[in-house]
Amino acid sequence: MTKEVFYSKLKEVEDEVIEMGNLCISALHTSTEAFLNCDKELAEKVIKGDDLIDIREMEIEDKCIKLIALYQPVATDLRTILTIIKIISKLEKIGDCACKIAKITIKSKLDMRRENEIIITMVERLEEMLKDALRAFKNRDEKLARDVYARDKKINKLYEQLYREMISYILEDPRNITMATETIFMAKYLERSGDIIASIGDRVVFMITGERIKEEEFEQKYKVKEIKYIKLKKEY
Amino acid sequence: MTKEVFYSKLKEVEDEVIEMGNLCISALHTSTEAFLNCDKELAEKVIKGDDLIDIREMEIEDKCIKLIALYQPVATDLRTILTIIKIISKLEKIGDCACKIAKITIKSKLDMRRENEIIITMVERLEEMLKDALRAFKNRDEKLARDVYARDKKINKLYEQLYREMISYILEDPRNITMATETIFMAKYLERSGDIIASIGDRVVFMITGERIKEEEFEQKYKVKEIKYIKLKKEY
Amino acid sequence: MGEKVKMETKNLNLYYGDFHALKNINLPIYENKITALIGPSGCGKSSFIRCLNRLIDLVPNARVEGKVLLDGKNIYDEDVDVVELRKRVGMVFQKPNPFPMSIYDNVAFGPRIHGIKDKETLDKIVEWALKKAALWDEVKDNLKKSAFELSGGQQQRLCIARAIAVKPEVILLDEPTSALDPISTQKIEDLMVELKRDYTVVVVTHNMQQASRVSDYTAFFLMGELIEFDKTEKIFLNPSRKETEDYISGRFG
Amino acid sequence: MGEKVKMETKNLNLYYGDFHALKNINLPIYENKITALIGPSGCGKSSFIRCLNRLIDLVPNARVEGKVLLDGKNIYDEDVDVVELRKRVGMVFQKPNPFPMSIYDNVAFGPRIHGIKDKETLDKIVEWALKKAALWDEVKDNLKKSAFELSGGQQQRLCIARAIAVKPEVILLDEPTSALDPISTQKIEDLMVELKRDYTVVVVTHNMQQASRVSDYTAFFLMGELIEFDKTEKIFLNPSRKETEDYISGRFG
Repeated sequence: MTKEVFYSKLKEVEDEVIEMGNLCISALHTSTEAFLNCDKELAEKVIKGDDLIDIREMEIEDKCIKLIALYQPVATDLRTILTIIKIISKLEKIGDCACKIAKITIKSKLDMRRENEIIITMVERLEEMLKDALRAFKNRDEKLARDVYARDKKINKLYEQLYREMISYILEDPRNITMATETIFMAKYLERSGDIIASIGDRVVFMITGERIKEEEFEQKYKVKEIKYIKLKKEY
Repeated sequence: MTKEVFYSKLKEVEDEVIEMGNLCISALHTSTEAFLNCDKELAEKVIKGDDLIDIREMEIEDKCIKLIALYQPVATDLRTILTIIKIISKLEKIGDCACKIAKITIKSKLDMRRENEIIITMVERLEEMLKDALRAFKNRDEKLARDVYARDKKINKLYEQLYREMISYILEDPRNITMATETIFMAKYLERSGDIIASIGDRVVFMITGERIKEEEFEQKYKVKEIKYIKLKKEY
Repeated sequence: MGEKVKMETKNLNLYYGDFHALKNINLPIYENKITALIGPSGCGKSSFIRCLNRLIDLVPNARVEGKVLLDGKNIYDEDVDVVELRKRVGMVFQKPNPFPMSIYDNVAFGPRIHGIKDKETLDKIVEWALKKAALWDEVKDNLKKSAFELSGGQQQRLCIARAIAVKPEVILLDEPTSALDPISTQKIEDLMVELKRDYTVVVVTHNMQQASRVSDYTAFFLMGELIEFDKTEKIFLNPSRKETEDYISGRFG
Repeated sequence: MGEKVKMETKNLNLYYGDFHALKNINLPIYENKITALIGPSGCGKSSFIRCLNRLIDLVPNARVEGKVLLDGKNIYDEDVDVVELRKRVGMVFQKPNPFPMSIYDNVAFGPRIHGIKDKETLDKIVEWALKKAALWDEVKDNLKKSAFELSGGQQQRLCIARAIAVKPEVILLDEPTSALDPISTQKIEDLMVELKRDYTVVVVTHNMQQASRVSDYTAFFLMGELIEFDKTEKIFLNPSRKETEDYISGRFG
């Protein structure tokens, strides 16, 4: 029963994480829409919404800390809660990205942009990725979580493609500078969102197995155990 | 004695956090130096060093999880460990910023840049900020932590100043595009580092008092308790 | 803390002869909540709980000053019927103490004392109490068996059944699990959480995890003083007093 | 796990008459480490610890099969002197059980049995053992006082002093703190951590937090079987077996 209380509270928190994740999907989508349509009003909504995402993070985190302090979970239960704390801070950062995109829209002097296929593809893929990350978390689906992690590479590719396209616009006509740099900045935040979503995948794997994808990659790269910490140039 | 064992392990972890923080200071410094001098070799070192920062984060986090699972701390002890988990993930992100700056240097086709006072000022202030954040953490200095949090505004100002300067360079002579966009990108990562360091200050306050600066700000802004979660435009 | 106060002590002082065992305790006990009393040995928490149903009266040389209100009425007033009081405020002790009689008779004991003779009514009460105490399924076919044949954990649940058979309003538990293994302990903890739906529960515990897991409010006693009283989550996350922090963090001694 | 093995059971089986109480246990016990044995009541952990110094021989109908190696030598071999064995592998029980004699005589008891008569030597041993057991400062002025005048926690430390007075190599502790309050418990836990510098320690405990706090290795028993044995941090962070995870997470019962 006390254990049931714990699990029902944990379930509640998990549901709130999914909900927060959905707010982030919505924020990415809306901020991109606002950007492409130069819709400052819509962009303002994203910024208002971001405060709510931030508050959500604090609320969920407080609940997690309470669960640890009051029920002292171990093993998978503890990993789950620590994973949640990490995931919500990542979600909050996705919210920040959306917010920064919205700010670009608001500051911009442009009142229309040409349709941009790459941006649309990026944001669609990101929405899918984040939905899958949340699904992997909810269903403890290790395979899906690993898949989410792997998909980030495609987002990076899209960003590079977009970057080259924008530079070519500038070379074509310097009057494109504002449009191009804004688009690059905006896409940079999408690219960063991809990194963050990938790292959610990594975390979900950790929650399920106790091992991290990142760690595996490092081990392949370095045989971690043997590394001596080299100091960077300047000593402090 | 078992409590002493716990505290000595916690102390060890705290020392490792400081050490990891110093690696980040060094990474910011070195990546900026490499950028300004177009020194690709030095930039490569930053990227190699970043893997080590990432590994450090995982190692420290593992130790924190062990401390929670084995010693089931509550109250301040628990908050301290959870704060450490948060701080190291922030430090890791500062490492990422340095790394991204290094990548700009490596990809760049430029082999010299003109001296840039704003960049130098930014990185010096960031180094100070991060040192103070670590000191506040180590000495449980709430006042200093709040001060670190507040100083981020100045970094943001510097970034805006730089941005305007770069845009004026481009307008002056379109051949400055590469230099200017690279510099803006680079400075963007410095600006982001400032955000991250500020949030370390926020965390240290939370560790000491159990209250967050961010929360206070939200409460002033909204009277949190009364907020109803408005949904963003698109429903999922 | 907008809960309804079921009991409340007002400037409660307890003396054992010259020894000042409880110093000016002001503590509300909220209805349908679990209040945990924690603190090191000798801090006064066991003495305190014994003031709540005047069991302390049985201790030679004990002298109580101040008030203990139950639904606003001071239980130390002269017109209070102590037998009736102990029916309303029942108690379960550290070591299971079943009477040397059958399971059935243990549970029926209280109701009989309070005048219930009818076999059918008693049967119903016994079944109801054993069900509430989550013991019914394990003993329903052996109600005539001696209580001593039960395991320690079962005996403790029997004592809880016996306590609730008289339909008390408040149940006091004095370290109810300290003599039990973890599985029995968990059953008793589950039971406490279940019981608070109908009763107000006060539990003295040495086990900090138990306090954090089951209780809604926690009172920390030290050297006869109430150092801190607050919602359990506040106590375990961010206590106001350094002494509390030291105790719950295991930095005492 | 590159530690030195001090004791090791090989295909250890224990029967009480027809009842198969321990099933093919293969468990290493590492030198200068604390090994915690955990599991629900009746899982066999207390029986197991009693096989390690052949206390189990005293149980009627108990039959041991397999080997228990101490420094590689099977303690169930016919040429083993059981008195000598129990000197090397000492035991401390759940309830403090001091002998009805003075503090001094309690500690000197073992050395005297093993033939030490010289007063000065005995004095030294008593002081040394009481210091090791972190009791010296509290009793040094009252060594002639009856052991029963000590508090429960002090009695338990006295029992530990008595156990180490004969300079054993391995100390077995069977739920040494389950009868003690948190402060005494912490003293005993501190003592265990201190003792492993010189001794190999095996502790049976019901208290999962105790196992996680003090031990280096943890063995989880269930229904007479050794379900999982590993470093304590592995057991509490990422156990391999679902049964272990369920037990340490409190999802049993």
